Amino acid sequence: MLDLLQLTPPGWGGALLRGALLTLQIALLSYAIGLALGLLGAAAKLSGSPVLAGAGEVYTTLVRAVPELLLIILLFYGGSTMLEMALIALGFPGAVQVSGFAAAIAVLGVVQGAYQTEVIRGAIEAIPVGQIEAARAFGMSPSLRLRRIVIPALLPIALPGFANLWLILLKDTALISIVGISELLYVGKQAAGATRHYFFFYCVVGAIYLAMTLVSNGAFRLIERRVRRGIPAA
Amino acid sequence: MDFDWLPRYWPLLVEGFWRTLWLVALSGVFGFLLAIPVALAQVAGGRILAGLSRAFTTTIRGTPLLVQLYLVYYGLGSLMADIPAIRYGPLWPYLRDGFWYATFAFTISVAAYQGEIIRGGLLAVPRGEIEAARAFGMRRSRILRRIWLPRALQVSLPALSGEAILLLKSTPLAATVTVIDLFGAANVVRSETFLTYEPLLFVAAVYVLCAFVIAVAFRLIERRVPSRRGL
Amino acid sequence: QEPLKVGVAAEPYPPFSSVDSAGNWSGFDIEIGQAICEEMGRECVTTPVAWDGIIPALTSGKIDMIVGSMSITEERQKVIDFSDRYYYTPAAFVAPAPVEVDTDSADLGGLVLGVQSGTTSAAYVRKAYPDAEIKLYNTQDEVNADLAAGRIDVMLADQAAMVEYVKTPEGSQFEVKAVAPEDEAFGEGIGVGLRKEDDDLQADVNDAIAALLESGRYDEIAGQYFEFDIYGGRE
Amino acid sequence: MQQANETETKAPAVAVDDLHKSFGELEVLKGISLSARDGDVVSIIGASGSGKSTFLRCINLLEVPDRGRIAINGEEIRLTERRGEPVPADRRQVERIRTRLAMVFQSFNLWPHMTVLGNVIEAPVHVLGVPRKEAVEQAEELLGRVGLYEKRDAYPAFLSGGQCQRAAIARALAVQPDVMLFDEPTSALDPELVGEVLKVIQSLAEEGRTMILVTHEMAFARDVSTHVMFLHEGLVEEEGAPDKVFRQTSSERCRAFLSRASHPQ
Amino acid sequence: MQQANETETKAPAVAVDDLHKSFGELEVLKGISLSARDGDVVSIIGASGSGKSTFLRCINLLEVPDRGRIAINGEEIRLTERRGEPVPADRRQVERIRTRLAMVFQSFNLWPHMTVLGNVIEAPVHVLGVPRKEAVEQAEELLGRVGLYEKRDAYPAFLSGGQCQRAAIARALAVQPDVMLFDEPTSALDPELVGEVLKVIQSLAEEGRTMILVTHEMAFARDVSTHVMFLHEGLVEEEGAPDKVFRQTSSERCRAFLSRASHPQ
Ligand SMILES: Nc1ncnc2c1ncn2[C@@H]1O[C@H](COP(=O)(O)OP(=O)(O)OP(=O)(O)O)[C@@H](O)[C@H]1O
Ligand SMILES: Nc1ncnc2c1ncn2[C@@H]1O[C@H](COP(=O)(O)OP(=O)(O)OP(=O)(O)O)[C@@H](O)[C@H]1O
Ligand SMILES: [Mg+2]
Ligand SMILES: [Mg+2]
Repeated sequence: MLDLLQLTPPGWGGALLRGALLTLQIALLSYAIGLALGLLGAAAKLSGSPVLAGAGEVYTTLVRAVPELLLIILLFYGGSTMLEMALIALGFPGAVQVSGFAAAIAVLGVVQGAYQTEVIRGAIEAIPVGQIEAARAFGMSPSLRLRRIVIPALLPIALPGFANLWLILLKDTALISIVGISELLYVGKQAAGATRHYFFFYCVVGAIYLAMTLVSNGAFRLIERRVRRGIPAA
Repeated sequence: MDFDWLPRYWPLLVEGFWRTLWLVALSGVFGFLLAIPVALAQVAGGRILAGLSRAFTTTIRGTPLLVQLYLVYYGLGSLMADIPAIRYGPLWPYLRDGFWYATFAFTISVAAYQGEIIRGGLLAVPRGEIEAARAFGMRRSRILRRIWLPRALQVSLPALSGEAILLLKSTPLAATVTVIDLFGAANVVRSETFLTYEPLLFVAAVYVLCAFVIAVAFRLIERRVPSRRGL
Repeated sequence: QEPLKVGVAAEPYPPFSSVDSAGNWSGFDIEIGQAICEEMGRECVTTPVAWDGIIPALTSGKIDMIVGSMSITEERQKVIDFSDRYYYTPAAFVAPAPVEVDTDSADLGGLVLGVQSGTTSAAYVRKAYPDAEIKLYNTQDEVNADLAAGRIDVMLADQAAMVEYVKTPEGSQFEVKAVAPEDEAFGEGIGVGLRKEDDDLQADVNDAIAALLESGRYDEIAGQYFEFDIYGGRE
Repeated sequence: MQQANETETKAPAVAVDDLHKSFGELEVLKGISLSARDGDVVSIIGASGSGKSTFLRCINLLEVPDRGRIAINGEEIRLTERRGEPVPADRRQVERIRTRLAMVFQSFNLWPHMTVLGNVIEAPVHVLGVPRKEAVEQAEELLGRVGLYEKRDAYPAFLSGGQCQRAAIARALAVQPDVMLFDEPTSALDPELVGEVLKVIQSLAEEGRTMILVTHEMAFARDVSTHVMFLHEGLVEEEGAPDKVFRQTSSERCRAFLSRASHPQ
Repeated sequence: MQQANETETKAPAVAVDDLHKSFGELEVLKGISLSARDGDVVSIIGASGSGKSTFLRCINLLEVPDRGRIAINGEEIRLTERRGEPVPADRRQVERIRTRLAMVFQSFNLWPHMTVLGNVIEAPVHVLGVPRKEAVEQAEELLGRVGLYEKRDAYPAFLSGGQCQRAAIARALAVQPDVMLFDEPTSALDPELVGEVLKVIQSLAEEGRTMILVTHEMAFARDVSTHVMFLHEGLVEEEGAPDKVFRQTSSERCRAFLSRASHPQ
């Protein structure tokens, strides 16, 4: 059975590894987008301005609630049509293609951002308000405050949430197979379907995900240890 | 936009909706109840308990829910079918039903993800507050119930609301084990009518409503304790 | 001219389509698709698309035709056009040898029936057996697995695939109990899916299918995969 | 109380013997002993960082001492070692003993998810099993005494520093402990309130309760205590009746410390 | 500074006029004015909850006053209203002005993710742009002055109360502000250290810096200040030179407050 995993065809090892790599790429890119959006979202929600907070609320509720699959289909299929129509209306005829890769990253990133917003907001609210007041009292600007005080202080609280979201994202990349991207689970399903060894390939795919998880867990533990260095355990 | 199919498929959609609700409610509640000991074991348990709990959360969070469902249903479930005592026993009508396998898999998954968040919340409670409870001679279980856990949950609530919505949205995976939830019902509509967007938009609307209810419920719990905040 | 993008379901469906680890597609659908293209004198690339998104992929122009064992049904025709059929198989009920299947009662005699979701078989049983307990699966292999595990009592699937299945070691304990009657749910057979506005292409594809049948190329290809006449209904 | 029958003389309320405690390399307590009987008020004074809080926290085992004995009402707290760390041998014993102690923390440590009233009734209701209604009545009476009745439904985050400290004092008084441990209970209070707290402490002492308090206000220590202890670098440099310590100490260091104390006056 | 050329007399370092502030129903400040020139040391005394911290926090806009004017070195902080809430009109202006102020908080508010040294150099390096090396040198010198040099690499969670307070003082001194706001800067300090802080404050006043400090230690207020202000229920009940307030006040309430203050001695 193991020769099914040979790196060169007819073995599926190489295809699976390529799939895993693609999964990692997409996950990393959308995670970065998500983090940035999450910070912005949390800042908007906590800004005190009802307009910004309302926008943040709509963003988190709507985007978290709508199934990613629908978003991807809408953006990938509907989005390109609309873009095309818009361009034609503006006098730029010619086909526009939304690349599946870009659509996938955009959608996953935007969705991530919504979840990150709530994780970050929760963590910021858990920071004792005095620490932030102290920063303000020294004349720190909001961006400096964010960089030097808020982010370091929210990390210990937010890290488990960040780790969860990362792991969920890693596996959510599977959703984008609908736009024809051969990520890991997609390749695994193909291998299973083609060879009829469903069980075997599902276990292999599970093991690859687990391996990626173990590595990221290790990284997250290291970061956690570092950001908690000033905090005694309860 | 064409919604002519709606009356025809209404019963199927309603049935799917209830199944989604039950899945979310059962696995949400039991998963949460399991998540607490999972988190505690890592924060306050001995080495062995902490290690076990960590292995549990890593494995569950580290493998796709789809794969877990598949292994539980087609692996474990099929094994049981090979044992005549079970196959022809009184419990078989339940054991052959994918719903319970799905509930089981979702519960475990919730326990792992929420456990991780609660772990973070427990660690975020300032030590002094727990010391004050200790100084009054509170039992460990009581400190946990009255001080530590309420504070940890307070910190974790926004992240937990996200997990609850994620749970809601992961129920379609139950289709893997023949459970047709709301999304599955919409997929039936999709495959029978070949409408691409409308059924999805319909479920999306329902999901938005549910997510809104969840978000509001969490907000209300959060607001029970006023806090001063800044940025 | 731009090469045509021929869409196939990304989920393998042997023997109609399957993929090897290098990403090369093969199978009856694939070969027919290539043959049609050759016949039309056009260059083609096989483009796998998730079954879920295959129709929007066609309508939004990501692919130009679907050669993916797609049944010609009224519902689909509201959205896309089809060529003439290029094969036709009825659906068949399969159950363990001792099980009696009463295909005439609305609840199937209390049997639990399994079927792959999104297929014409699924549409048919939901209509024909409104009172029966029906379980929907993502793939046919899962239906097979659950039939073996005893969690369903009977399944309905494409006859062509089922005839092959009961010959395999795993399928040996089952037998084909009955063939489903003709029904509009099954449509008029399997055709090539095309955009509504591509009328010229539709005509070319129809000509190509006719030419393949005429020249015997069709039977050559079908012979590699099936022992019976997959085109069906030929005198 | 039981021990009273067994021994001729009643055991001291708090007896600490040769307490040692280090944090890593830093040896904070280098052998401290203390004995306080019912009704005693022991003040601990000393420079910042000399180990006063650590000593107080050792008495109710919030810090587990590396070496030494602690007995409350004659009952010795059993300690043991696990993986090189000192730990209490019997958690239940520690919990039981702590119900007879109460502590006011230097940083208050109020529970932010409860109102002031909630903070005060928490231990009576959930540790001692006092009926809620009774606990609330008693708590309101206490809050009135520290001038915080109006703020009973406020959450700690919205209180001033002195109000937090008074809430913490009320919380400690509410459990009617045999022994009270006060860590700078008047640091955030204005002079009027300091006088009030002084009165409370004196009335508690008259009821026979034992008090151990850390303070930087020498006048307060002199007025309130029956015994004063001057800590210096983890050792007891001087101790005795307030008069002795404040007027006729033989310790050079103690004299220097006290002379600075009276300098601004 | 620029304004100095424009007007004949130099503008006061801090000028507060008719400050009002409410929290919900509770009116905490009911119209408070204050004017302090370079080198002035203004002590604010008053009962717990009388609004001292709130007043101090209003000066650097941590609380935005509902009504009233605040000017630092003659530059008035522009306030406006948004949705019924008072807010600063120009965030940049507030930030710029804050760089010339420094504050020691009643609850210290050290940043727990930085060491003591990190806390002290944070603002100089990241707000004022002092080169890191220079900032460290200066910080170490300051930490030495408050007796915390040894603890420079410790995290705040592992410090004693007094050590935290000294770290907070050093952190405020490090930005070399024109105006210092001290909220009970000596509450957790032993008498020796109180004397040290007093010396520091006096030397800063001699350098021409302005200090506004809230304190409960009357002796400290008397010794250190050029001006004393007694707050009572959100109003200035009495103010003036220390001698006047402490010896010959005409206010009944002030006299009562001060008499309690000296009671324990
Ligand atoms: N954020 C807030 N929300 C509501 N009420 C507040 C808030 N901050 C302070 N208060 C209330 O305002 C009043 C004045 O508080 P402030 O902190 O100014 O008192 P203070 O004079 O500094 O007292 P102390 O000497 O105890 O520190 C108090 O009654 C307090 O409860
Ligand atoms: N958890 C800890 N880890 C490491 N060092 C600590 C810890 N707690 C206290 N220390 C150190 O132990 C010494 C004594 O601290 P302690 O809190 O007992 O002082 P203190 O006498 O109460 O001082 P203060 O009057 O300033 O409150 C200090 O140098 C402090 O830095
Ligand atoms: Mg202390
Ligand atoms: Mg104050």
